[in-house]
Amino acid sequence: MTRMVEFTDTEFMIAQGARLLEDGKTFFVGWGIPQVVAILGQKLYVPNVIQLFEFGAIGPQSVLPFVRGTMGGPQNTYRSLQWLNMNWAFAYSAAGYMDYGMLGALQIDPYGNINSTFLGGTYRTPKRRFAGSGGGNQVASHCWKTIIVIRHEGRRFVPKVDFLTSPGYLTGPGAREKAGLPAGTGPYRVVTSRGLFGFDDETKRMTLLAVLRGLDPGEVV
Amino acid sequence: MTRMVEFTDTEFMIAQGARLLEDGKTFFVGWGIPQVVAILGQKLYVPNVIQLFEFGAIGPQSVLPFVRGTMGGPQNTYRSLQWLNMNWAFAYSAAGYMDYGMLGALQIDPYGNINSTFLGGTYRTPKRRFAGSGGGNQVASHCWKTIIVIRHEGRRFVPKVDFLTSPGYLTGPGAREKAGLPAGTGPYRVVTSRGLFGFDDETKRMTLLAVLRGLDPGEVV
Amino acid sequence: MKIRKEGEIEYRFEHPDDFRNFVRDKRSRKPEPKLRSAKEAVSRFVSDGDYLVYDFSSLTRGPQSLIREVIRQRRKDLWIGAEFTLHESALLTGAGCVTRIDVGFLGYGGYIGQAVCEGKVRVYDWTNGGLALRMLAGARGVPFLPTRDLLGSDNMAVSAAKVIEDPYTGLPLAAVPALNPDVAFLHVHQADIFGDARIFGTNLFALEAAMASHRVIVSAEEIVDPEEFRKDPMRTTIPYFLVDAVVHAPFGAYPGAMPARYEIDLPHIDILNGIQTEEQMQKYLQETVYSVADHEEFLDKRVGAAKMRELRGKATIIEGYR
Amino acid sequence: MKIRKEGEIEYRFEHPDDFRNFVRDKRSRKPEPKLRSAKEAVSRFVSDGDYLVYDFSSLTRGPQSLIREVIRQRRKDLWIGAEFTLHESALLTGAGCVTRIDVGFLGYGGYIGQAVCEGKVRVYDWTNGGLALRMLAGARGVPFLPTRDLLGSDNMAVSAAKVIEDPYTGLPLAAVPALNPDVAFLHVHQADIFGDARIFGTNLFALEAAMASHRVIVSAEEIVDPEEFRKDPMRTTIPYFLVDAVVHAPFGAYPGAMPARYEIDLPHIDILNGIQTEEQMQKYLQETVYSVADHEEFLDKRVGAAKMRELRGKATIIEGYR
Repeated sequence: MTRMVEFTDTEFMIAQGARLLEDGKTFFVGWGIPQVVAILGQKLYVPNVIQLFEFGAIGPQSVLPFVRGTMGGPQNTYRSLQWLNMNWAFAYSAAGYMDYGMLGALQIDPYGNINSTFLGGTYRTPKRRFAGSGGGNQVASHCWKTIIVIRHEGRRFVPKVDFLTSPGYLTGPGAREKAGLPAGTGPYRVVTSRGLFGFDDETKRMTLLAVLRGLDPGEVV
Repeated sequence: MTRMVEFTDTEFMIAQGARLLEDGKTFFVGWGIPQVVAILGQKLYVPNVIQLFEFGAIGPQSVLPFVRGTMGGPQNTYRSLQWLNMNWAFAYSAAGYMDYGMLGALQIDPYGNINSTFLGGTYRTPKRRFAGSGGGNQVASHCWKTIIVIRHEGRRFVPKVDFLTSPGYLTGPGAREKAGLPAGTGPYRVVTSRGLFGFDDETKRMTLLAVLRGLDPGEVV
Repeated sequence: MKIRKEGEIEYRFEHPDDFRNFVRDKRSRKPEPKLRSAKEAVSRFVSDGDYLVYDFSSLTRGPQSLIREVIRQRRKDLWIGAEFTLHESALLTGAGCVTRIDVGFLGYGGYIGQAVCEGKVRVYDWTNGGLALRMLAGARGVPFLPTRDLLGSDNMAVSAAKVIEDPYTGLPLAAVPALNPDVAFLHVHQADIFGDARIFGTNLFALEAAMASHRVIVSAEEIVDPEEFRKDPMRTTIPYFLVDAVVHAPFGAYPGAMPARYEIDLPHIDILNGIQTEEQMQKYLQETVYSVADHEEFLDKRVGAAKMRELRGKATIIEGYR
Repeated sequence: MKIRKEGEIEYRFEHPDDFRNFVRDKRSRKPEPKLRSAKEAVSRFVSDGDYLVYDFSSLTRGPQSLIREVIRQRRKDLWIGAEFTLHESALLTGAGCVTRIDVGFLGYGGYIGQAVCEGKVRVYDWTNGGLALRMLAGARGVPFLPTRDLLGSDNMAVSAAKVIEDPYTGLPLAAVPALNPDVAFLHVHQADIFGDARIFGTNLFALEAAMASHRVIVSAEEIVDPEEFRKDPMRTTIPYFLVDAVVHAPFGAYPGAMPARYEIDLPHIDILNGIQTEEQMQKYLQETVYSVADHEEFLDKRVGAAKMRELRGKATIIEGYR
């Protein structure tokens, strides 16, 4: 007999994200769910992953309890290799030392462009205002492969984001390089509560890689 | 009766330089004789002077014996307020925090332009090659008032330096600003083994301020 | 003139020579006692219309007691630049102190989001990396610094960042203008009466902000002997000649955490997160700021010895914070 | 192609994307034991024609044992970038290892000056600030950084620094190109077998050089437990994933000083300062480098336990170096 375990959408996303971490690699971890993914991943699968946080913690081994919403507290600064500041943290990513970046998002478009700034209305008079980039723009610009963790809701997958906070492939193949962003970088995976997406090498558009068991692709795309 | 004390030209320069230090001000100290001047001045006249060295020592209180030719050893790093690195040291001066800079020189012209790179011949095939700028170019560019300590020998006072290592007033009034150097900076005093020179506010050319007692101006200019 | 306009966009910018002149003429290098009450420090060094920056956040090592003092003194028309402006922006907006915010990361709770939507406060998105780099430019005395991010994003369009061409490769680069704030708040673990200061753990841009700002107010959990700094120069975060006032502020980061000193007060943070309406905001400000004379009375009457003991006890991660 | 020519001027420059690709493909992030002999480390990571940088000088905390090993292995056509290249440049030139030197501060003694005059070695004057900024650009992944010095000086004419116009003020600024050396030598107080390293006291551009270089060799006075670093992250100068080899080298800075460990050997320095002729140079190299197999034999046969004891005893300034 098999044992049934219930899980929430968020828990599923976190578990999926944690499985994407590659041991012995460097991860630039964004605020929120990515922090939880990184902690879970390091504890379950990838002890030698080097986490990096924009507030200057290089290679911490975060401890629980992790206080929701905090960043830079002793828990996720614990046992770092090095404590620095933000300009140094982004130097590591800008110079190419960060293999992966992991970010949450409000909206995402087919090219993996992320909005975390506002929804609806205009920049000056938005319907709803959110946190904005934080360091997400730098993470998405500098890291070799960016993993985006986002709830699977139709309104979050849009043809065009209301505000392009952090760059995906912009308008398509070659657009990042043309804009001056570091060559060979860009979105790698999109982890949702229902499935896993990648990006087509040719078109740079999002493609479905896997769906949550029990769902059929039609319910995901 | 008065007691006779003999002194060398160098000792006289050092003593003169030490008297120019202003207490409660910041001094960016160059390599060589300026280091000795700073140590003497702090011990004799200006306990609250803040010395800064390009190797990252902020506000040290150097101790003797001072090892000739060394820079960055424990002696002139001792009891600093802060230990940093070179990029930070030059940030202090670039942002305007260094009131005075003190430098040695091989050659100086009437506008206080300094050569410490080579004498004779060309840059590629010099007759004699010396240390070059070190951090002297930054000190002369950033500090509000630059004090130059130089032996009083005719071949050192020239109409045109063989190589402009560290900027004085360049070609005259307004030239520093035109070149993009921080406004309101420039050479302030030239201390030699025979006299003390300043710079004319109008012409920006060197002018004699005082001579060693016992000499007449003719022997100095 | 320290505020520039480019169409819709306003940004703080000062010619590097103007900032240098201020540093030469108005910043003392003398080791003078600078211990002040928060009231004196804020009234003397924070004026209406000032551009204010601070290091870290309302959750971690933020200068919360100084921010409450700014609210208490009802400063107006402040412009804040903050990598992480969490509850600070909400409280300062609710108190009518702030009209413009450069971010960074804008949070939390419904109140500040609503205020932005209603146009009560204008936000300019520079991103965290952009603000950190602007501060570094201000500290290095250069009018701009280049970077390989911001490019291709809408943050370029809503900030005054510009695309320039690299003279060596022809690559497009983003240039961000130097930032030289009127005043910086830094809450630190230890300071002496002259202003030498130590932060344990990471910081966002503490030294950059101290060098780049016209005035610097340090609030410290602990006041130590100046000799301590000269004995251990590697641990000095800020030397005294960058500091204008030192405020002794135990629990100065409350309700946030001070690493290795006390933990975050989560129930209090939940109250802050819950603030949605003007009424809730004014009630909170009345209780925690207006109704107490100063930080000492706040700790005494609104926090209490038992709570402080509890939070100190929860700060069990000490390793490395020294 | 990492060497650019502009008329008379040659300079080391690598497109930031090329350096990033190297960092992605060739630099391991895994915590692997990297303890090597100087012989292994130099033979594996230093090739003829390489661009080499090192932190500090032959008088203070310079990687002298590694430089002697480079001479022993008779590397050719090296290009060195050094803020303070004191006796190193003379010895490397005398040994025929170096053809180009970016300075900085070139010294000392008659030998190197003569070598420059005779065209044995080409010098490019970038100034100390210019080299430090080039290294910072290399570490920050930007192709250039701007500065308000070099301007108006002849250093602009003999280096590849360029005048650019600031997009915010129109000010002329000097731009210096990023520097991404092939290899960096760092002599440190403590390291672990993975490469985590600590320098006590000031440094010139240790972290910049470690981030900006393709390969990094750390030589350490002392090898410590890796746990030491995680217990005290504020004291880490270089994290292990920036380091390719760790060499245990007690007295590795000899004849220079290692702050708080041993003092400079002045009689030996006077011998170095006295080297004027080719004959004197070759005699010195024979005695101190070629005639000994490695650093251990050098210390044993050419320095001796008594001298080392004496120099350790002279290092009386300990305060702050921890």
